[in-house]
Amino acid sequence: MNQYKARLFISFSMMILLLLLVGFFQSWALCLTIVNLCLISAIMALGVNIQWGYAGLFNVGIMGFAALGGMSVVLISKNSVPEALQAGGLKMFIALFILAATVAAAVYLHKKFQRKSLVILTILIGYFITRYFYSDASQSIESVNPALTGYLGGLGLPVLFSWIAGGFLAAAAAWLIGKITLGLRTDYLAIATLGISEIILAVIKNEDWMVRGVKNVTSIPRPVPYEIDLQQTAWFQDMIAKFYSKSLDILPVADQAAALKDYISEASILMVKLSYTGLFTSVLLLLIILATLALNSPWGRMIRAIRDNETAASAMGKDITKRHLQIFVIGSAIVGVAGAMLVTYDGQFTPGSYIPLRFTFLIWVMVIVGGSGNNLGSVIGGFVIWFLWIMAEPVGFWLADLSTSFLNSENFFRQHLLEHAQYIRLIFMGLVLLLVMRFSPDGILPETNKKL
Amino acid sequence: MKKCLKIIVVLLFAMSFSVAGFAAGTVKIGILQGFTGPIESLTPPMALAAELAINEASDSGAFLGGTKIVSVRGDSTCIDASAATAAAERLINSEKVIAIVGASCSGSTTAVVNNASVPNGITTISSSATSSALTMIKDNGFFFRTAPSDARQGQVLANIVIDRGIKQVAITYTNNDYGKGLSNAFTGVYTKLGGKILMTASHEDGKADYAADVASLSASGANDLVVFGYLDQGGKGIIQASLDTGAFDRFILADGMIGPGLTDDLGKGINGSFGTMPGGESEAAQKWAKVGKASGIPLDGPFRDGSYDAAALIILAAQAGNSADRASIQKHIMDVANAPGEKIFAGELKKGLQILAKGGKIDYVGAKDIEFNEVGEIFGSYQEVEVKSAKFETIKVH
Amino acid sequence: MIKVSNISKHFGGIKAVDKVDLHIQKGLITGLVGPNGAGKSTLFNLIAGLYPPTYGEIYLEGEEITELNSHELFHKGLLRTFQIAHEFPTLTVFENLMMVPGSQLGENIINSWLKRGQIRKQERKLQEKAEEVLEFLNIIHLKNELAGRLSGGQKKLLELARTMMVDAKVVLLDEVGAGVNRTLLRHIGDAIIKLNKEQGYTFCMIEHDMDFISRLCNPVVVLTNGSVLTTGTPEEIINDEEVIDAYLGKGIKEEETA
Amino acid sequence: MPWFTDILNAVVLMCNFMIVPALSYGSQLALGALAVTLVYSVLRFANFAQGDTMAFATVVTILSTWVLQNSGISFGFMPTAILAMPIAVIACLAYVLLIDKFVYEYYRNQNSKPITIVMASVGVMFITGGIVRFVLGPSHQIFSDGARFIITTREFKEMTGLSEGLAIKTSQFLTVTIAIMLVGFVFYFLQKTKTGKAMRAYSDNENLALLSGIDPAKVVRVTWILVAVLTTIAGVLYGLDKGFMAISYHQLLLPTFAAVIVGGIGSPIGAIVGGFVISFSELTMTYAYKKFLIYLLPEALEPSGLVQFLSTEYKFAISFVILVIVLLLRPTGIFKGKVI
Repeated sequence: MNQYKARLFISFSMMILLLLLVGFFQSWALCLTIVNLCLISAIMALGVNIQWGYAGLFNVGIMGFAALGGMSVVLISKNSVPEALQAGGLKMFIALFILAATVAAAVYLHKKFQRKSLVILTILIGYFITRYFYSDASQSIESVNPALTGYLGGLGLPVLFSWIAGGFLAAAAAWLIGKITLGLRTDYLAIATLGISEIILAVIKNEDWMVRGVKNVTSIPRPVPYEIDLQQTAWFQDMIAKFYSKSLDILPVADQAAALKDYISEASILMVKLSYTGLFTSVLLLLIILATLALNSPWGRMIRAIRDNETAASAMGKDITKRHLQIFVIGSAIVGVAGAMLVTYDGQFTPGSYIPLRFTFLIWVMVIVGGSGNNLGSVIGGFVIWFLWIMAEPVGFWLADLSTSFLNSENFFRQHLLEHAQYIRLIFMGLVLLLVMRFSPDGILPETNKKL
Repeated sequence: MKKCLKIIVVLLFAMSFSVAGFAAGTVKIGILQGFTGPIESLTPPMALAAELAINEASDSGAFLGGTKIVSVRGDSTCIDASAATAAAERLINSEKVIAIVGASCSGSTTAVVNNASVPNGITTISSSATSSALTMIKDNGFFFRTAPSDARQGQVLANIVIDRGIKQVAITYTNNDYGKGLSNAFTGVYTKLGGKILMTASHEDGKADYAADVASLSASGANDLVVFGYLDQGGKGIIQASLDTGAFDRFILADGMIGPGLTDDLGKGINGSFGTMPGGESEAAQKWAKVGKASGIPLDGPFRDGSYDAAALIILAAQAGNSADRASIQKHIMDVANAPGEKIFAGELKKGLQILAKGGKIDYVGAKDIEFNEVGEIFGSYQEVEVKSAKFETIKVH
Repeated sequence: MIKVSNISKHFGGIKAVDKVDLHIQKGLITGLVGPNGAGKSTLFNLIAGLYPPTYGEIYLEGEEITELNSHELFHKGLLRTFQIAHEFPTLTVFENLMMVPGSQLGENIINSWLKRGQIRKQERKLQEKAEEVLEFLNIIHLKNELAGRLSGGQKKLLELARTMMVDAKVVLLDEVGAGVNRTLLRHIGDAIIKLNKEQGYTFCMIEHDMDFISRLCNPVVVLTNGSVLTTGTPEEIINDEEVIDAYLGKGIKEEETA
Repeated sequence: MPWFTDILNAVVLMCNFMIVPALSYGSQLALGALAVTLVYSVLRFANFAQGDTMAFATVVTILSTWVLQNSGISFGFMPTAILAMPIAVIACLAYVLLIDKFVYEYYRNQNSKPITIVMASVGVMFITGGIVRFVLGPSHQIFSDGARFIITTREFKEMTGLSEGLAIKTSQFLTVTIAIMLVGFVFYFLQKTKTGKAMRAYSDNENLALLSGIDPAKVVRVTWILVAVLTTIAGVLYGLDKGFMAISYHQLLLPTFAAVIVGGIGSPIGAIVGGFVISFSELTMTYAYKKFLIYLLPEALEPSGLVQFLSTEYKFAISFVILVIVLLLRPTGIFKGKVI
C-alpha cells in the first residue's frame, strides 16, 4: 500500500512538474491548453475505466458516445431556426413520433403475441409512414438557407446544460445498445460496439436536419467570456494594470500603454483558459468522488465480484445482465459528458473529426497505461497520453533532426526522415502502450483492490 | 524494463523543454497543416511551397535588413479541432512565430481562428480552407485565405457545364464540409440555369471499395458525373471504378480533383473530362509554374500556389510595416496584397522586398493572382481545364 | 421440495443427462453419487439454472423453475456451491461473504451516494453475520485475506460459508469435501447436520467419500451414464451389487486427499 | 427477340455493376478475414493490427516492384507486383514473427486474458501504421502495370452487340483466381496435412493437444506463416485493384472484422462466406435498380424513382447492421465459430 502511495505521489507530481516546465519554458497558454484537454481526456478515460476496470466490458464504441455528447451541445445551446421549424418542424416531429410509436408497438406485439410476421408487418408499415413524412420534412428543413442553417437548430439554452444533456443522450443510446449487445461475449461485444459507433456517426453525418451533418456547426456559445470582450472590460484592465504596476512603472511612459495592452491580451487568454480549467476540474472531481464512493460501497463490491466470477455472482443472486447494462450506461454517459465538454471547448461540432484512432483507441491507451480499475489511474493516463500525443510531434521532428544531424542537409535519407517525422507520433504511441503493458501490466497506478 | 520506462520519462521531460533555438536576427513563420489525417497526402507539397517562399525571401537578404526567416511546422490533423488548437498554441506561444500559414481543413481552421489566432492576435492565412462558412467568421481581421470560397467555384463550374450544353448530371461529393458545400453551391446555380441533377450521393474518403457508389450513380441514367472530392482519395476511387465498369467516361471536376496524380494514373481514360481550378491570369500561373518547377515541388495538386502566396504575403506585410511584430503584419497584409503598387509575381519576392524597404508600394499578384476583398478572401478567378491526351490543359480563365 | 421430472441435457451428440427423475425432499440431506462423468454436476447445473435443459421440467415447492436464471433461483432460496471453487479472487474473505445477501441497500448506486449512514449500519450487521459464519467454520483468521490466495480446501469452505450468509431453503453442494482435510471435513459434516437440524436447511450433495455420505445422507441417489441407477439408504447403496459393478467395481474408487 | 436481348442486357448490367466487383472485393475481404480467423482460433485474439500489417506487406511489394521495374523486369501482361510478392511474403513473415517474439509470445506464456493480447495488437497497429506512413508516406500509390483489362465494356459491346457492357480487369481476374487457389490450399493444408491437423487440434483444445505431443511453438509459427501469406496476398491484390493508401488499409479492418463475425469467428469457411456476404450486401442494398427494372419490366410499369433500398451514404453502415443482426439472431455467426 505504501508503495502504491509512493507511486501515486511520484506520478502526479511528475505530471505537474512536466506541465509547469511547459509553462515556464514554452508558454502558460500552451500549458493550460494541454491541461484542459488532459482533463477532458481524463474524464473520457474515467468513463471507459468504469466499464472496463470495474466490470470488464470491452467497449470499442467510445467514439459514438463522444459524438452523441458533442451533438447534444448543438441541440441545447444553438438558437432554433424558426424558418426551418416552420418549413418542416411539424412533419419531422410527426415522423419521429410515428417512428417511436412503431418501435413501441413492435416491442409490445413481440412480447404479447410472439409472432414474427406481425412484428415485421408493423415495422414495415411504420417505416413507410415514417419515411413519407420524414423525407418531405428533411428536404424542406435542409433547403432553408443551407449555407448557414439548414437544420432545426437547438433550444438556445446555456451551454453548460448540454453537458448534462450529453450525458443523458449518451446514456439513452447506451441503454438501447446495451439491451441489444450485452448478452454477447467480450470480443463480440467489442466488435459490435465498434460497428454501432460507426452507425451512430453515419447518422450524424448524413442527417443534416439534425445538426447540419458534415457542414459543421461553428460558433457555439461559450460558458466563459470571450478574450476580446475581456480585453475591453474596465475591471479586467484595472486588475491587470494593478497586478503589473511595478513592472510597468519601470518602463518609459511612452511604452507603458503598449506593454499594458500586451499584458492584458496575454492575461485575457490565460483567464479564459483558467475558467475552463476550473469548470473541467470541478466536473472531474465530482465524477471521481461519486465513482469512488460507489466503488467502495456494497455496489462496488458487487460489481467487482461480478467481474471476478460471473457464474458465482449469478449463483449468489446478482443479476449480471442488469448490472452490466447499468455500468455500460453509466460509463457511456460519462464519455458523453466529456464529448460535450470537448465540443464546448473547441467551440464547434465537426462530425468528420470523430475517428476511431483518436476517440476510441487513444482513450483505450489512456485507460491501460493509467491502470485499469483505478479511477486516479485513468486520470494520470489521460494526462500522460494526451501530453505525449500533443508533444510527440515536435519531439519526432527533433529526434529526426538530431539523429541525422551528421548528414548533409541534401541527403535523401535525412530529407525523407524530416519530411515523415510526424508519423513518429504513431510509432511512439504504440511503443508506449506496448512497453507499459509489458513491464508494468497494471499500468502506472494499479488497481488498489487487486493485491494478488 | 526500468530502462525503457526511464527513457520514456526522459523523453517526456525533453518534450516540455523542446523549444528550438532562437537565434538573434531570425524570425519564424508557422506552417500549420493537416500532416496526419484524411488529407495527409495533400499537405506535404503545400508546406514545401510555403517553405519555398520563406527560403526565397530569407536567402535574398532583403528582408528587414537581412533578417533570416525559418519555418516551423505544426500538425493540425485536419479533423481534430483540439489537436489543431494545441498545435497552433505551440506555434504561437512557444515557437513565437510571427504569423501562421494554415490550417488545412475548414473545420480545424475555424477552431484555430476562434481559439488561437484571434485571442492571440496573430495573422493566419489559409491556402486551402474553402468552406463558405469561413466568410462569416468573426476574425477581427486576423484571418485571410488565398483559396476562394466554395460558393464561388460552384457557381463558376455550373456556368461552364451549362455552357457546354450538358443538361443532366449526377453528383458525387466527399462527405465533408468541402464536398457538401460545393455540391450545394453547384446544385443551386445549375438547377436555376435549367440543368437537371439526376442523383446526388456522398462518398466517404479512405473506404475500401467504391463499386456500390458507382453502380447506383450509373443507374441514375446520367452520362456525366460531377466529382467533388480529392484526387488521391474517394474521388479517384470513384473515377477509377467508373472507368473500370464503363459507367461514365466524362467527369466534371472541381479543384480537389485536378492534378497529374489523376491523369498519370488514369491516363487517356478521362480524356474530355473538364473542371475548374482556382488560378489567375496566365501570367501569374506561368511564372509560378517556372518557380515551382525549378524547386522540384510537384505542381500538380491544388493549394500549392496558394501556400506560396500565403507565406509570401506574411513576409511582405512584415517588410511593409518594417517590423516582424504580429499586429503590424496584420495591418499591412491588405496593403501589399491589393493595388496600387508594382505588381509582384512568384519568384520576385526580392524585388518586392526591396521596393518596400525603400518605402514604395507593391501589389502582390503571386502565383494565384491575389486580390483580397474586404473580408480577406480572394475573389478568385478560375481556370477552366480539360483533359487532353492525358494532361490537364487550361482552356480559359473565368 | 425440488422435483426434477424427466429431464435431459444433450451436448451435441452426448447425452450428459438422460431422462432423470429426482426428488429432493424437504428437510433431508440427499446424496448424489456416481462415477466420474455420470452427469452429476450437469444435473446440478441444470437445477441451478446455469443452462436450460434440452427437455424436462424442474419444480421448486410446486412452482416451475425450469427457465429461471441462477440469480432468480437464489432469491427463491436455492443456493449452490461449485465443484471447482468459484471464489471472487480479488475480494477478501469478508467481502466474499458480505456480498451474498440480496437486496442490500448499498447495492443501489444512488443509495451509495445518498444513504451512507444507513448503509454503514447494514454493513456492520453483515460483518457480524460474516464473523459468526467464519467462526463457525473455523476460518476467522483468514477474514482479511484475499480469496484468490486461499488454499483449495479453504476456498471450498468459503463456498460453504457463502451459502450460510442467507437463510436458504435448499443448498446444492457440489463436492464440498474435495480437497479438504479429514478434521475439517468432519467439521463441515457437523456444520451441515447442524444447519439441517436446527435451521431446517434442505441439502443435496455430490460426494465421493462414502463415509461422509453415509454419515450425512439419506436417501442416496446413484447416477450412471446420465440416468438414475437406483435410490436408497446409504446401507442399501453400499451393498447393492449393481452399484458396486457400476461404480466401485470398475476400480474408479476416488482417492480422498487426506 | 427484343425481350431476350432485354433480359441479356439486364443480366450483363448486374454482372458488370454488381457481381464482378462484389466477387473481387469479397475475395479480398475473405483473404484478410481468413487471416484474422486463423489468428483468432489458434492464438485466441482478435488481431486489430491486421489492416496495417496488410499495408506493411503491400509497402514492401511496392518498393520491390519499383526495384524490379527499374531493372527492366516485367511480367508480361501480368502486374510486376506478382513477381515481387514472394519478397513481400518473406518480409511480412519476418515482421509478424518478430512482433510475435517481442509482443505476443510473452502474453501467451503468461496465459493472459485475450483482451490483453487484443490491446497489445492495438499497440502493434499504431506502430505498424506509423512505419508504413514513415516509409512510403500517406499518399495514394498505384503500382499495377501490365494489361489493365482482360475485356473492356467497349470490347464486350462490340463483341456481343448488346447495349450493356461488361468489363473484367486483370486485377479482378487475378484476385478471384488467386483467392480460390489460396483458399483451396489453406483448406487442404488444414484438413489433410499433419501440421494442419495439429493446428486444428490445438485450436480445438489446447491442453489436449499439448498432451498428445503437439509442439505449440510450431503450431504458432505455422499459423503466422499462413497469416503472412494470406495477408500479403490480400494486401497486394487489393492494392492492385484499387491502389495503395495507408488509411484505406487501416479502414479495411472494420469490414474484415464484420466478415469474420458474420461468418462465425474462428471458422475458415465462415470467413470466406462472411467476406462475400459483406461485399454483396453492400452492393445489393445500395444499388439503384431503376435501369435493371427498365430492361425487365414492360414500359407501363417502369419505375420513375431510383428504386434503391438505402442510399449509398449508409453503404458502409450496412455491413455493421448485418453484423449486429447476425450477432443477435445467431451469436456464433453463420457457421458456428471456434473450431477450425
